Amino acid sequence: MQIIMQNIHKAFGTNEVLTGVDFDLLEGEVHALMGENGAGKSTMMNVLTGLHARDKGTITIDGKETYFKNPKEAEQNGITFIHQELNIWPEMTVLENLFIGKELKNAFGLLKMKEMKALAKKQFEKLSVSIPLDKEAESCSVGEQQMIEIAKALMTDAKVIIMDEPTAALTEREISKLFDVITSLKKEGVSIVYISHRMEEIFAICDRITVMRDGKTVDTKEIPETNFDEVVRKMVGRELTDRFPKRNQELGETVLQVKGLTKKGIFEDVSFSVLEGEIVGVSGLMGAGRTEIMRAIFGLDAMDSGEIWLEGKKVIIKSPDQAVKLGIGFITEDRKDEGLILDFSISDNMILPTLSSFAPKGLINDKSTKEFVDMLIKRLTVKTESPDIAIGKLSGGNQQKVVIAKWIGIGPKLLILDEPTRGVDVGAKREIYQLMNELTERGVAIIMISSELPEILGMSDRILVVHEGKISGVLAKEDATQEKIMTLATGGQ
Amino acid sequence: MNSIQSDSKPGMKNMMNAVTQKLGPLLGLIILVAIVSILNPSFLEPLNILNLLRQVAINALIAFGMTFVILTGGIDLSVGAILALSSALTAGLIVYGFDPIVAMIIGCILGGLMGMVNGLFITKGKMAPFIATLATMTIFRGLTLVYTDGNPITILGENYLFQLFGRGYFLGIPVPAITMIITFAILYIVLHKTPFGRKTYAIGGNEKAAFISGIKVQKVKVMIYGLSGMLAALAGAILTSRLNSAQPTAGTSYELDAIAAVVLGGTSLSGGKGRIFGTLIGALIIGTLNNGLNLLGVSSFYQMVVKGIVILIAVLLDRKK
Amino acid sequence: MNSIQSDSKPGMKNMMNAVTQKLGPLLGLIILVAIVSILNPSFLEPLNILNLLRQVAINALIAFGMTFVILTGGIDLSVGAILALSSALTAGLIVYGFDPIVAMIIGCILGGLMGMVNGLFITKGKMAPFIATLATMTIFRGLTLVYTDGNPITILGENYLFQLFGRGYFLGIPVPAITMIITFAILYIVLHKTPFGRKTYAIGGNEKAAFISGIKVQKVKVMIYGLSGMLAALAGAILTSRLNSAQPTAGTSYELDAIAAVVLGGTSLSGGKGRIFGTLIGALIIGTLNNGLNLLGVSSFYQMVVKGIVILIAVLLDRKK
Amino acid sequence: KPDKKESLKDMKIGLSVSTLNNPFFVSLKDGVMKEVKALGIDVIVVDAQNDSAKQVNDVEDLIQQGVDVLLINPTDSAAISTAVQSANNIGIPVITLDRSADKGKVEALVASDNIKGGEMAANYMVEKLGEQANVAELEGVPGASATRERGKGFHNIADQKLNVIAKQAADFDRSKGLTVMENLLQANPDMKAVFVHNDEMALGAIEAINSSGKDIMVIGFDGNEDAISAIQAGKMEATVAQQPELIGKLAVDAAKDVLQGEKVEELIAAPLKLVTKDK
Ligand SMILES: Nc1ncnc2c1ncn2[C@@H]1O[C@H](COP(=O)(O)OP(=O)(O)OP(=O)(O)O)[C@@H](O)[C@H]1O
Ligand SMILES: Nc1ncnc2c1ncn2[C@@H]1O[C@H](COP(=O)(O)OP(=O)(O)OP(=O)(O)O)[C@@H](O)[C@H]1O
Ligand SMILES: O[C@@H]1[C@H](O)[C@H](O)CO[C@H]1O
Ligand SMILES: [Mg+2]
Ligand SMILES: [Mg+2]
Repeated sequence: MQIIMQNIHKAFGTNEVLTGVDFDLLEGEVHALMGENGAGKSTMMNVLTGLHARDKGTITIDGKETYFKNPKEAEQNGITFIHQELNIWPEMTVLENLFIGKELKNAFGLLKMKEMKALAKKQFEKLSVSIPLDKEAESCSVGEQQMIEIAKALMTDAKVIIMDEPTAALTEREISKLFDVITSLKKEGVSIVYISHRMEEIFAICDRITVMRDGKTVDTKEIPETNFDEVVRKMVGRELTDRFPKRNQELGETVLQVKGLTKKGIFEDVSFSVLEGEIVGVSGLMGAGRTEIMRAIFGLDAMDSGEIWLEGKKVIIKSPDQAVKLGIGFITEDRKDEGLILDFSISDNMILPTLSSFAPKGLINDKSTKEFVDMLIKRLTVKTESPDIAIGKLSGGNQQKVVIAKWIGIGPKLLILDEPTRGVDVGAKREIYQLMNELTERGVAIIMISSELPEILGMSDRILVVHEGKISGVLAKEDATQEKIMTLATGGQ
Repeated sequence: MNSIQSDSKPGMKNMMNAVTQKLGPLLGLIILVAIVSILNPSFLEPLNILNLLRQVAINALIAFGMTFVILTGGIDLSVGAILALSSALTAGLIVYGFDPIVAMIIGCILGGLMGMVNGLFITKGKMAPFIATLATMTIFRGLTLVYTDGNPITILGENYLFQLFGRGYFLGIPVPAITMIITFAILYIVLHKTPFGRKTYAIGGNEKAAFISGIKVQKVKVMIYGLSGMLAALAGAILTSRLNSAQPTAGTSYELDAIAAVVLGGTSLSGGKGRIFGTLIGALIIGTLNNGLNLLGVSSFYQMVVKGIVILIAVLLDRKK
Repeated sequence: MNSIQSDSKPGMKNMMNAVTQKLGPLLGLIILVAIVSILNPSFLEPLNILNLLRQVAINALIAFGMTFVILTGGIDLSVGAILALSSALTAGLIVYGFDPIVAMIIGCILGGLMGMVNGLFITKGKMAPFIATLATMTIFRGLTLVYTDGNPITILGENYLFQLFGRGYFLGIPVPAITMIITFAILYIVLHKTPFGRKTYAIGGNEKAAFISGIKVQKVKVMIYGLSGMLAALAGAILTSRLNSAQPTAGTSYELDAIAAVVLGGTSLSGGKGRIFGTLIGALIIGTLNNGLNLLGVSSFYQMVVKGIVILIAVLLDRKK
Repeated sequence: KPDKKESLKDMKIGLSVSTLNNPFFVSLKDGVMKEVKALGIDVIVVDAQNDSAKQVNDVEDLIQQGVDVLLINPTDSAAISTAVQSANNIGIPVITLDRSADKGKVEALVASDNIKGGEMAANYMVEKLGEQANVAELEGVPGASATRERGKGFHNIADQKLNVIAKQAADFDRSKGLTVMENLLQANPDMKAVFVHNDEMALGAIEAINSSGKDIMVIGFDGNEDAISAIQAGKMEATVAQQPELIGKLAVDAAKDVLQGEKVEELIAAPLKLVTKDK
């Protein structure tokens, strides 16, 4: 199948998101679509598949102008979209999820369970996925859920598959499995639109690349004819120097020390410490238990045993408000679900953990609030016209900066960052790294969970590797390599 | 990788959960029946059980429709008013000279249409189900009163089939109970064995994703509210036959009993999770309470207190499992 | 990047939205008042306006509490029953010999405690607010009937202050209206100017995020349900004084009127979005409807239909803006 | 304060009814309407839908419209007092129908004697079944004055001469009458008769008794059309018939007299009569 999209325009109300995008897809190619957060990549694909109607422009499929009315119609015509946000029903089984909206039924209108099971099994085998079909989707890890989505898409006999950040939640292993699948799909003549913020992947798997900026196409090139720096320059519109900014490392006293943290079946005997000004990276496979450990430290989940020491004093943290009082901040991995109140303004989100300090006499002081918020917006270079704009309107990277700002506001001793750059574009990523560095220079201790090995290697002073809920190794910055981390993460084979 | 290892345990846990989810309400019912029959053995007499089934039928039918609605994450406060309006219209048709059975069928269709009106406000009008059906509840009730001028409609004649429908027996079983069981069987299949049922769950679980997955969310919702209205009208037909008249105030606050039955049956008010079998059990629990407390001579004031407490306990236990 | 470009215009749109959000319900009220007073000029007579304010006070007070509850994404169906129970207990204390004002204060505290019981079931018991308060509604109503034995409690004596509270005038304004306005002023400040108010919105906007930000979600919720209960009891005290008796069936279905007022005022049932000023307007709209339709001699049956339609239209317009 | 009205043409009556969801009150209203039409008087009707608080508001709204006289059918005798007092304050005369007002000045109460009606039912049972027969009672809306008074009258006699083995509330509602009766039958197989506080409930109870195949004497209250035909068909034993239309008519007549400055009786009783198959 061959698709040509020309001069596509799309506005949401007065917000002009696409202002003349050109994009074309050849049969059997893997075409990367890159651009900063909010550049309009997802919107472009939503226009193609009929979720949004275009305002202007033409779409030609195999030489014929074609406009789909809804995603279902697109799918029936061989175009499948694996969305950036997972479309998973947590309470349904894996099998039910696989067939939602396209169940097989017999002449009486009843479900054909056997056939559906057999089909699902076959598909899972192809992907070498081994999730039981009657498992509830909510007890699957994010990575498993992503694989379910991919399997679902592959079952439609698609001729075009759009993958919107498919690897954001996948481990290296799962990613390499996905790449195998992509390669074999390509051989069958299937075309793939591949949207990702991970540069390595683009160069590893794609044939061509289109870069978008501010709702326009900047350039389309064959992959061998371009390089990392050029792509970044085109995306950001300016030169971006080193990817991981340098920092003067100066470590101080121990801020956090945990001993023997245990929660049955999730993690066991976890002990480590973090120093003033130190960034401790936490690596591991999907579902290794990294998030769970941090949630327990922050008082979000109960644990069975273990001690937490903060600045040499033993503390008991039973709920987040206690953690906040002790000067701990937690930037969760799911920004929209746990980090932000999307309808709230930037300002209201930022002051949330420090509310009472703005109301010494009971009433919130608008002036001091404004000063505080303006200061944070400036310091974190949040791109917004006004602090009173609803945060849901900002791009992903800017949203993430507001989450960080919120925690900087409490004057933290310890910041826990769980996948701080997930789904964030290169430009914003670098600014977040810069910010982490500034914080450590002021003596803040940082724990950073990340599934991106380059990030772990580039940013951490020390690296903890978690395997099945246990710390399987600690690596100093100097000794760490991708291979060593992967070995520890998979249990040391 | 990891998935393989972590399976064995969650698998077991899942199964246990599934068992308690399925059996939790049933267990509650059994305990309740045991208590009542120890205190008053006449509860278990076949005649009383049949009695109870007949009494339960009306609430159960409404609650079946409510189950679909709640599974989509909605709520339908208008069922009691739809029951009354469709019942009044049915009776009006009978008085006008229609064959009672034909009138009943028309009544059910009208009930279905009223439900679809709800569905349209909720989907096309993007209104919260609570407020849309609160408004139509008031409107339908008002229309009933306007139509009947506040008086019951009587003189429904002596049509045998019509009288059978609410009062009769078939093979010794009250006809309303049979209607309830047949309806249950059909809806069980619809909910658990057809794409329509899957879509119902999918909408409740994640509406946006359902839409993106090509489910015609609006159409399905309108049909579900229509189903709810139609079942309320069916319940109304039973009531009309039983009372041999259409009462303008019939069905007042039936929506609350139906919702209670659904929730007692383990269906979550936030949608996407639950089973219609549970609703049947939930309706039986409420019926047993009403019937049992009466048999035990508990004053109606204390009955309210006991019913409230039972709902609290049942839901709390359900949370803990 | 993108945000800068797109801001200027949405900024305007935001402002427009904010204006219609603030003025939408008010506009609705003005139109309604205009229509009614054209049809019957006596509506605008000062005496009738004062009359209307007094009539609105009870619903408005309950609706203020309901606003907080709904802003957190919850609902409180038990307010009518709390009103009745606290009113009965207050009357009981007066009959027992307590000073009526002291009894009233105790009644409000008891109402607050009943509300906190709701809050505990919802937070500690992890129950859906709808079902928890549905159960306590039944329980509180049952307890009222048990306590009063179904009879109104009368002979509340001739305490001047107590009688003033529901029936009196202060500077020519009915005391219930004054109570309503003072309460409104206090709650307005609490909701819009204090951390507590911000937390209320935050919980409704995203409960998980609020919790992770260190807000004591459970504590805030329990306080909010307590507030709702206390305001219901305060409304109950006014009613007790107005009716010079505690009626066991008082407050039946008041929860629905209160919810309607909140929604008419533009507060979203899904929480996090809305304003207490809107609720005041919403209560006035309902009050104007009740009073106006009476003045226009519309029969009570048609009144129900009209009220339902007005709610539908108002909410639909609100959606479209 | 309204002036004394010579001509009926300028007279405006306000009628506040407790509820129009019950045929009894609909007849009562109809009685009022017929009489005002005959006399050429203007009338405004409001319906409190059984809510005492709404009724107080309704009465205020009537006063606002400048009615010359108020006919009030209270939802509750205690709760209506303040409304009566506010009418008194402005000088608008009040007449209550069917139920009394505890406080305030009322020109007249037009009603049946509910206590006496309860007694009539009990006496009839004693007469038919002999002393100490097992009987049950289906009560109306808890707390309503009709419930209280009918119960009181019934027990005045029954507590001595009958054996009341069960009582339950069925809220004056036909469908509740049906289910509550079913349960009472199950719990009390040896019941001989039941006194039901109104005909609506009695008609529900009859359906329950019919399907149980038992033979139980049902005595209702009100004298509804449906009930009378049930009695004629032999499905129901008797009813204590009230005359709601007459109550309405008598109230209008009294109102007219009051406005024309004539004296009226404080208690105007609408006669009750026991209706059975024979009479
Ligand atoms: N349904 C919508 N209504 C209003 N605005 C929208 C809608 N969908 C997207 N937008 C806006 O359109 C812009 C482009 O969004 P889009 O999701 O296409 O970006 P993207 O390039 O996919 O970014 P990311 O890398 O963060 O996924 C953003 O400013 C976003 O806020
Ligand atoms: N809601 C849940 N229900 C059941 N099991 C869960 C749930 N959440 C997490 N788990 C399980 O707990 C374990 C640890 O998960 P956790 O999210 O802490 O892993 P992680 O290392 O942070 O990985 P990720 O990269 O996915 O965040 C996994 O086995 C996961 O499947
Ligand atoms: O007298 C009336 C009727 O009996 C009616 O059925 C119920 O309310 C009473 O007050
Ligand atoms: Mg995107
Ligand atoms: Mg994690």
